[in-house]
Amino acid sequence: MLKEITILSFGGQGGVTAARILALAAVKDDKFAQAIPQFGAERRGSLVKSYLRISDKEIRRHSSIREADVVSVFAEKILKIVNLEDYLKDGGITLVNSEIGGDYCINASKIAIELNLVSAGWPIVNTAMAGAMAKILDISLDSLIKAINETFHDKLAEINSEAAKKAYTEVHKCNQ
Amino acid sequence: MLKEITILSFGGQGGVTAARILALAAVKDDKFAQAIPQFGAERRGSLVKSYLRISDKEIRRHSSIREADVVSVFAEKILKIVNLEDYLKDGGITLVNSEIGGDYCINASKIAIELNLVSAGWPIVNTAMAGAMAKILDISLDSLIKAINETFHDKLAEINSEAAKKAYTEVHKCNQ
Amino acid sequence: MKTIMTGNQAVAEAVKLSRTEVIAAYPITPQTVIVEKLAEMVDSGELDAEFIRVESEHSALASVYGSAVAGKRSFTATSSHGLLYMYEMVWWVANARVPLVMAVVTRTIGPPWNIHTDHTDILTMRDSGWIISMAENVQEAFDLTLQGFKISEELNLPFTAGMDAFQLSHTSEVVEILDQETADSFLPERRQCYVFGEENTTIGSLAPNECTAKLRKDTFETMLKADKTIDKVSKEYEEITGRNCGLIEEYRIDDAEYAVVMMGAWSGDAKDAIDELRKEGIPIGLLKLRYIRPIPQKRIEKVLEGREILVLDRDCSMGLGGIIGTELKSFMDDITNVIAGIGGVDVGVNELTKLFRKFSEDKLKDEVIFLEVI
Amino acid sequence: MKTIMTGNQAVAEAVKLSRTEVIAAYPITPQTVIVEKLAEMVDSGELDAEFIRVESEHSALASVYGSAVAGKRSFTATSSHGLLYMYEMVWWVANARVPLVMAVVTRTIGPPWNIHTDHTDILTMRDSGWIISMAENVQEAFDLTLQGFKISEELNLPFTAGMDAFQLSHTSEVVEILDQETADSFLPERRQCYVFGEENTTIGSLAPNECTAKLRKDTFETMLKADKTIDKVSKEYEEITGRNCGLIEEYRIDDAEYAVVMMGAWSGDAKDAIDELRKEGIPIGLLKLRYIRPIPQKRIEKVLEGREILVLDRDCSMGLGGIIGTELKSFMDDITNVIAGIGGVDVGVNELTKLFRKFSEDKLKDEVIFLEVI
Amino acid sequence: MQPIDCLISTPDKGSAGKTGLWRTYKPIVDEKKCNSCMVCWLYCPENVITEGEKCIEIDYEYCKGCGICCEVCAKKAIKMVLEE
Amino acid sequence: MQPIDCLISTPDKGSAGKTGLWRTYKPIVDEKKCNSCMVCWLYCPENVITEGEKCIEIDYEYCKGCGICCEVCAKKAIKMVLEE
Amino acid sequence: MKTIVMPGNPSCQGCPHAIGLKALGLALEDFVLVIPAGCSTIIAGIHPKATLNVPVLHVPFASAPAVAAGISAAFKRENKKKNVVIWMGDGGADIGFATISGSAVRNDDIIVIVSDNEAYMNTGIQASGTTFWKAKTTTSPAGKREDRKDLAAIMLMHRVPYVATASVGYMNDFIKKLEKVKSIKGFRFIHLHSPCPPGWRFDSSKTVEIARMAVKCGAWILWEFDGKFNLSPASKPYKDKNKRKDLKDYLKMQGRFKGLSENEILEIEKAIDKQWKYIECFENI
Amino acid sequence: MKTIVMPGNPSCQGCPHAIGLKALGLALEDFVLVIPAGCSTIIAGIHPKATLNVPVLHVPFASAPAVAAGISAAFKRENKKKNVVIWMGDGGADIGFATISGSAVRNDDIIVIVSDNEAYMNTGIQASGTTFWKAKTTTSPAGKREDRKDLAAIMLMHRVPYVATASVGYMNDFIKKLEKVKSIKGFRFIHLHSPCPPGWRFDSSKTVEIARMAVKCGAWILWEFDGKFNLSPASKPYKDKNKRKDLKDYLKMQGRFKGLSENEILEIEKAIDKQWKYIECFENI
Ligand SMILES: Cc1ncc(C[n+]2csc(CCOP(=O)(O)OP(=O)(O)O)c2C)c(N)n1
Ligand SMILES: Cc1ncc(C[n+]2csc(CCOP(=O)(O)OP(=O)(O)O)c2C)c(N)n1
Ligand code: SF4
Ligand code: SF4
Ligand code: SF4
Ligand code: SF4
Repeated sequence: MLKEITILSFGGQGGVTAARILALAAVKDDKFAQAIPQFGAERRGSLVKSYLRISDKEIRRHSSIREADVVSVFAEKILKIVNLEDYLKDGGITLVNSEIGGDYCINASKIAIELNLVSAGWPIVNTAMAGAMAKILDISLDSLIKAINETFHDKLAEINSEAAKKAYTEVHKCNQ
Repeated sequence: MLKEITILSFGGQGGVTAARILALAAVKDDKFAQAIPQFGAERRGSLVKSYLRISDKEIRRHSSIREADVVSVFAEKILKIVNLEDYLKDGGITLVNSEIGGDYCINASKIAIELNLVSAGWPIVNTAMAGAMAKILDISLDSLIKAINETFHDKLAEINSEAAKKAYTEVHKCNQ
Repeated sequence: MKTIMTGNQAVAEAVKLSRTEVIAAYPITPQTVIVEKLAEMVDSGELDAEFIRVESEHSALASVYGSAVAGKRSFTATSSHGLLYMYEMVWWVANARVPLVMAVVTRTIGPPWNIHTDHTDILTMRDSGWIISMAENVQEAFDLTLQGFKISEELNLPFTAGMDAFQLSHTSEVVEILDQETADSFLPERRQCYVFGEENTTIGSLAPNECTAKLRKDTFETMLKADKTIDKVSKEYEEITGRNCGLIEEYRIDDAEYAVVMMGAWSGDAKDAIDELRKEGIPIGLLKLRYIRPIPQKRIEKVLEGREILVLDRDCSMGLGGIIGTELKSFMDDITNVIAGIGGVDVGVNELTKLFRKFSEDKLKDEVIFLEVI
Repeated sequence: MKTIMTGNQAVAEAVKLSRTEVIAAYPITPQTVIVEKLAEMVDSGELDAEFIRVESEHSALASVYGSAVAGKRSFTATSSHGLLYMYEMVWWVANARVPLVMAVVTRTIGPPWNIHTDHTDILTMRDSGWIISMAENVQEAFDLTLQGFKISEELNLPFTAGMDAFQLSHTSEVVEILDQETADSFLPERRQCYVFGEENTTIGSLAPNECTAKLRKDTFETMLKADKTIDKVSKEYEEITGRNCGLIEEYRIDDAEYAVVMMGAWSGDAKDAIDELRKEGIPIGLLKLRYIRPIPQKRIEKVLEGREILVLDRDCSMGLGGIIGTELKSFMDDITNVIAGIGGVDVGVNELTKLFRKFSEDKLKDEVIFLEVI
Repeated sequence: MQPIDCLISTPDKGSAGKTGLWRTYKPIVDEKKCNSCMVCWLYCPENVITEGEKCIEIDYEYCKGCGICCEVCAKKAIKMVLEE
Repeated sequence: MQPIDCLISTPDKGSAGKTGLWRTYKPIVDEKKCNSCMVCWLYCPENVITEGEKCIEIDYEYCKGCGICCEVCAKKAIKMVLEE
Repeated sequence: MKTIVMPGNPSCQGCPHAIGLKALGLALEDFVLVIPAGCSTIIAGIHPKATLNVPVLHVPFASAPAVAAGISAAFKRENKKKNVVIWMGDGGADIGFATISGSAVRNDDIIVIVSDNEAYMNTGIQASGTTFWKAKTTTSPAGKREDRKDLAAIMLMHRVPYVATASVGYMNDFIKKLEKVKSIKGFRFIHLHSPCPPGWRFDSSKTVEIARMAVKCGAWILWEFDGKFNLSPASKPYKDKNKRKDLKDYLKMQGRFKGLSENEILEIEKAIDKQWKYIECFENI
Repeated sequence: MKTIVMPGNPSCQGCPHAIGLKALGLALEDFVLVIPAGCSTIIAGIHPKATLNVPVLHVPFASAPAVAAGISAAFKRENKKKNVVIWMGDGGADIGFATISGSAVRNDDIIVIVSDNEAYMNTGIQASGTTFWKAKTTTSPAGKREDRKDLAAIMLMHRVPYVATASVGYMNDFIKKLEKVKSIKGFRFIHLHSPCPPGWRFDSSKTVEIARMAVKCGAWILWEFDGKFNLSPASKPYKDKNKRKDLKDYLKMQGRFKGLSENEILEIEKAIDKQWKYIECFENI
């Protein structure tokens, strides 16, 4: 079964990395996976879409995802500028970096700031969001941690694993 | 009737200009004409082939002349390095800048030196040779002089006309 | 005025008569004389224009892109390696829909270094949206350059006037030059679809993908309809000069069983060869392409219908065939395609007569044939 | 080793495994990561090679031309404007018969500025004598790059590994990377037909026209026979890896009434679309081109024979048609040619399903169709 | 719209959207400290600072929160506070 | 010959043919004046001067007659005379 | 006075180009802009909106001075007094250096501004000719080994009417230079120092501070040649090496210099001293 | 000592390139030559014969330093000690200036020789950046108006290990410089003055004389920078303007200066004086 996920983030938040880490984790779970960054030419700070596909069969398509099974939103503010339904399949679900809002939510910014995952003023929420998404997408925490450890090194790997773990356990259904 | 003429000269002798002047003169005689320089990439001093076509009909072809009706040789020395027959049609005729040799001959170098048509040590024999060729090719002296006057200016036009005239009258059959 | 002139000189004359305002070019054999001639005209005041002595071909086309986009009639010229060196600008100018004229003197690409004609260089432009013409003789080089400005400005597409190295560029031939008044009556004031510098707008910004697609589609369709514009302009020109410079020329093809298709200077030799063969009673004729873009498919099909076809290419696409041959095959069947004259190898009346005779004897197999020499 | 990797990373890996000795490249989105990755590998000692940080693409290809002609396995990579900027060198390297490998990440040519995929850029190389391949996915980008060195060195022709901007270059996918030992067993020591610097000879001198013609003919014929070399090399590779990377790929075409021909990353979407339509009972299949040069005419003809044919081009030749479409039409009849996805316009499974369905309902007219969006 | 219009863009605010959304920190002006010397105006990369009645004003719809104004202000009249 | 050999040239005299034919003037050495200082050898563009038994020798098969040797010779040992 | 930069454009937070571009509107009156590929391509806005309220022409990477020469020729035909201004990055000056040099030699009537963020930022921080000594970029991951290309000095040797350096940290100086330059005829060149937050890895609020620091530690020298060579007032004090701020402080502020050894810092210091030596020599021109 | 130039090659009579090329063989030991488009393309011989008895690679016009960098990298892989030498014209230095500059910035291990005949001769005497003030060429029929590009000074500002000027009129000086240069590592640049008989319009016997005259009237200055800047002995006397030969004599010898007005000659003189002023300033580096 092919699952298609769209990540909405601001540049610098690490949406692309999150997709990549999750794809790698899925592979470690013996699935096929694909992470596509939708690069606009915008500079840092603007809205970035990243796509993630996970399947038990080879993934052959390379186009962008227009209607996702899951939309993952890396900043609450994004909700103000986009209409999530435009990105979502009927019956698709949303995950938002927030205390409230979305079908699922997780305060990834808080996790990031607590762990001092901040760069140029931005909390880097990618691993926390990845943790939350892994849970929703049935990716094993174990594989996710491995993927994070292959992506980051030393101290950074540790903190990011920490962030992912935290989010993995803390992500919850939202009742808006 | 199409007449095809090949001029063999050393770079700097003015073979290309001679062909052009003759073509212009032929046009003034109400004929069609074409002058093609066969530029090799050689620098000054090496053998240059120039082609001249004269006809009473439009000349459409643009290839080089392989077997000419007339071969005009600008320096006697050229005879040492080429076999004129390679350039000549059966029954074609030759004109050589020399006292002897060729079907026709003219001492164009002498004329040039006499008139001080010398550049960087070389006698510039183009107009003298043009004069001789005009005679052979049935181009009117009048048109030739006009053509020379359109090609050169002032004093230079005068001397070159002089050279042409001289050669026009002096060119003669050779008895080798 | 009837005189003799080389192709390079004739092109320079046409540029002058077009009241070109900005010229930028970089020398390369065999195009150099065009540049020199124009530099001289500007220097002497014979031509009231700016001459920009650039340091490369990329800059040559870039400079006239600048002057043309800012509203001035502009011209450049190049050849072979020069064309390849400005290749990025070739695409840019077409995509920007800026009218201007460039002469391309066709020359072989190295290595080995070789300054003689073949058509592979100019054909590298064929996808890009340039109008591409190719002269048979000096007169056509003159005529096409002059018409080029009008066609380019009506279509908002850049225009190339192609001619063979040496065979035209350096060959002095009889040519009839317009006087300035006649030229003026033919060529109106410059127009173009937008002019840079007049408004506070930005030209060429990053745009959504659909914008690019829309623009390309428009160019594609403009090119498809460009035959009409060329018909119109060449008719206007014919009215003034009596000379037709339309998309194609037919030579003794009406009753021909065998048809040869080719372009450029050697078409003249082909005509002589055809006359030879006609004398022998062989029913052969020529379809000369004066334009490669637009390529008037319908018209070509109509002319060639029911005849045996030989396309003679002085160019090649490695591993596929002659470029013109391939393009014609894409809309017609049973074409024999011969590649010859590559690297400037001399192909004259004799060789063509031989080749055409073989063709008329059905001795050329229906395939691509690459000849080192004929 | 199975992992995930972007196309750019995979190419860099292949270059490393090929024991490339000299790399020169200039950054351009979307190729940049290849350059960065290789710079990093060289800097860290992971790859024992020289990295030349050139100041332009013309110099990038010039530098690897220098190192390759002097006997070293060499690599560069570029895209779009970069490819156009090095265009002179593209021809030079092919005419010089120097084996080397270049990755081309296909990207739209401006203006407007646009960094997304279409295939017009890489197709500007098609006449020049380069072997041109085009990957469908990251795995193929890896496989083709690695095989490229072997093919190039056997044929003495430069090799391009093409892949779509972003869709492959930046997409992380599952890919199987060879270990060094296996790579070594596949790829022998470099060989080439001449090496510069060993003898007191001069390479590329001005030569008589016939020399150029002879050389071009040889390249033409080498390209015509190149399919055999690619067959051989891809078979050797298959024996080691189990993966076939031959000239073409057939997908559900055996019993297809309708056949689609295309190349590049969207072929994957086409496969999914075909599966959809097959479910509906529509007998449709795909012929994917992995190579554009050489183009295996006979094989394509054989596969497509008797089927309705749609060639889908992500590129165009202005005023003529899709480039692949035109080439196929030159040796086959009754082809419908659709141009789409220009400027990176997103074309996915849905759009292709729609288009293919229309095709199978015979609702596409037998002409060239230029679609802004599907 | 003519296809050619795709080549032409017109000056307008928000070519990158509402860039105020990019902010992590928000510049807050202290009217008491600001003497309208306009140094911040000179250096603000986004050009969102204008001379106001009492002191400078910031267009928060587009201010990206870079913090340069805060850094260049000799009077320390601008503070960067975390966005909600 | 392989086609590829067309790309490769081998050093040899007379790549432009017998360039002695280009001469209008011919350099003639005066053995009495020449002291074999070899300055002419240094500057001869054609590289046709060698050290001979008594004085320098010129390879007339290729000497183009440029006259540089004559000009650079401090001893005025070389004269340029018009070719036959 | 016109600030040509529209709010809400795609530049990064704290972008030096955006600061520098503002100076153009403030100093020049009637002008058009030519922009080759680079961050500024994007900063200039995404269709259909434009960022800059002047005529702007996007052009290929290496082509800007040649295109500008053409525009300038076109304006000359109409006696238009508009200044043709190029705004390019240091990358554009690498690939396009023949074009710049050719234009300088022709003495084209244009203004060339190289806004130098010391790397190719638009493609993601690759080393350029002007990349600072030892700076880490993606193509110099262990730090740049080569010398820093002194663009302005090289242009000075082209003997054009005007060459200057400037800095986004000294807007008034930059504006003054632009004001002077606008009425000079011929080829005018300004090398603008433009610290880039993501590229140099510092916080977006520090752009101006870092630019000033570069001047204060002598790493960036402000000068002007308008027939006569002069150190600009802001740089004058630092001719005296003792007055310069500690180079280390400048380096420490930037991620790209992380992990420099003492030795490497010393090497940089020497390179800077050498640069000053050249300046001294220019003062005699 | 090896003279690499074979008799009977296609150079013009009195060709300066042919003289200059001889020096290479006499001074260098193990080397290869890279030649971009120009007269030397032809001088190097027409297939199947070659003029130069070393490995020679013909390359596109603008590409030489980049190709040489690649060759040098290849040699480095094998620890070959061969020098990679570029022999190019001033035209190659125009179109290829970005390539030269880029190579200098990388400090590629190559020797670049620009044999400057002050115009594009191979295509028939068009003006180049280095064309002498007021010289008539086919693209400057009324005499060149622009300044003469001082290539060597510009390369000096690239701060490479070695920059020098030389002249075919001073073969021993040129050979000495080459001998020094061959064991230096990195980017080395020699700007060689090469008077061309047909291009400058003088008799083929005068090549050397005119080259010397250029030095003696101060129009061409011989110098060397190998870490330290030095006037070469042959040019030293002419620092003193009074010692210089009359510029007019130099100009009069050449057809390209025919018809110069007194005023124009004065302008040239000023330009030469200015050039010397720069030299003085370099002496302080
Ligand atoms: C011919 C060509 N090569 C490469 C590129 C890709 N490219 C676009 S911008 C850029 C770097 C720009 O760097 P710089 O000029 O320093 O400007 P910045 O982005 O740093 O402001 C590059 C390499 C291109 N557009 N064209
Ligand atoms: C890209 C390109 N543009 C133009 C040419 C044509 N071309 C060949 S040599 C030459 C001039 C060479 O001048 P220079 O480098 O000064 O050498 P010289 O001939 O004077 O020795 C030119 C313009 C070319 N070969 N390639
Ligand atoms: S934070 Fe930045 S963008 Fe906002 S007002 Fe201050 S300087 Fe301008
Ligand atoms: S005349 Fe010229 S070519 Fe002959 S020997 Fe003297 S210098 Fe050499
Ligand atoms: S990368 Fe640097 S120069 Fe480029 S837009 Fe961002 S801040 Fe500006
Ligand atoms: S034109 Fe000048 S440089 Fe060129 S080959 Fe002749 S003499 Fe030598």
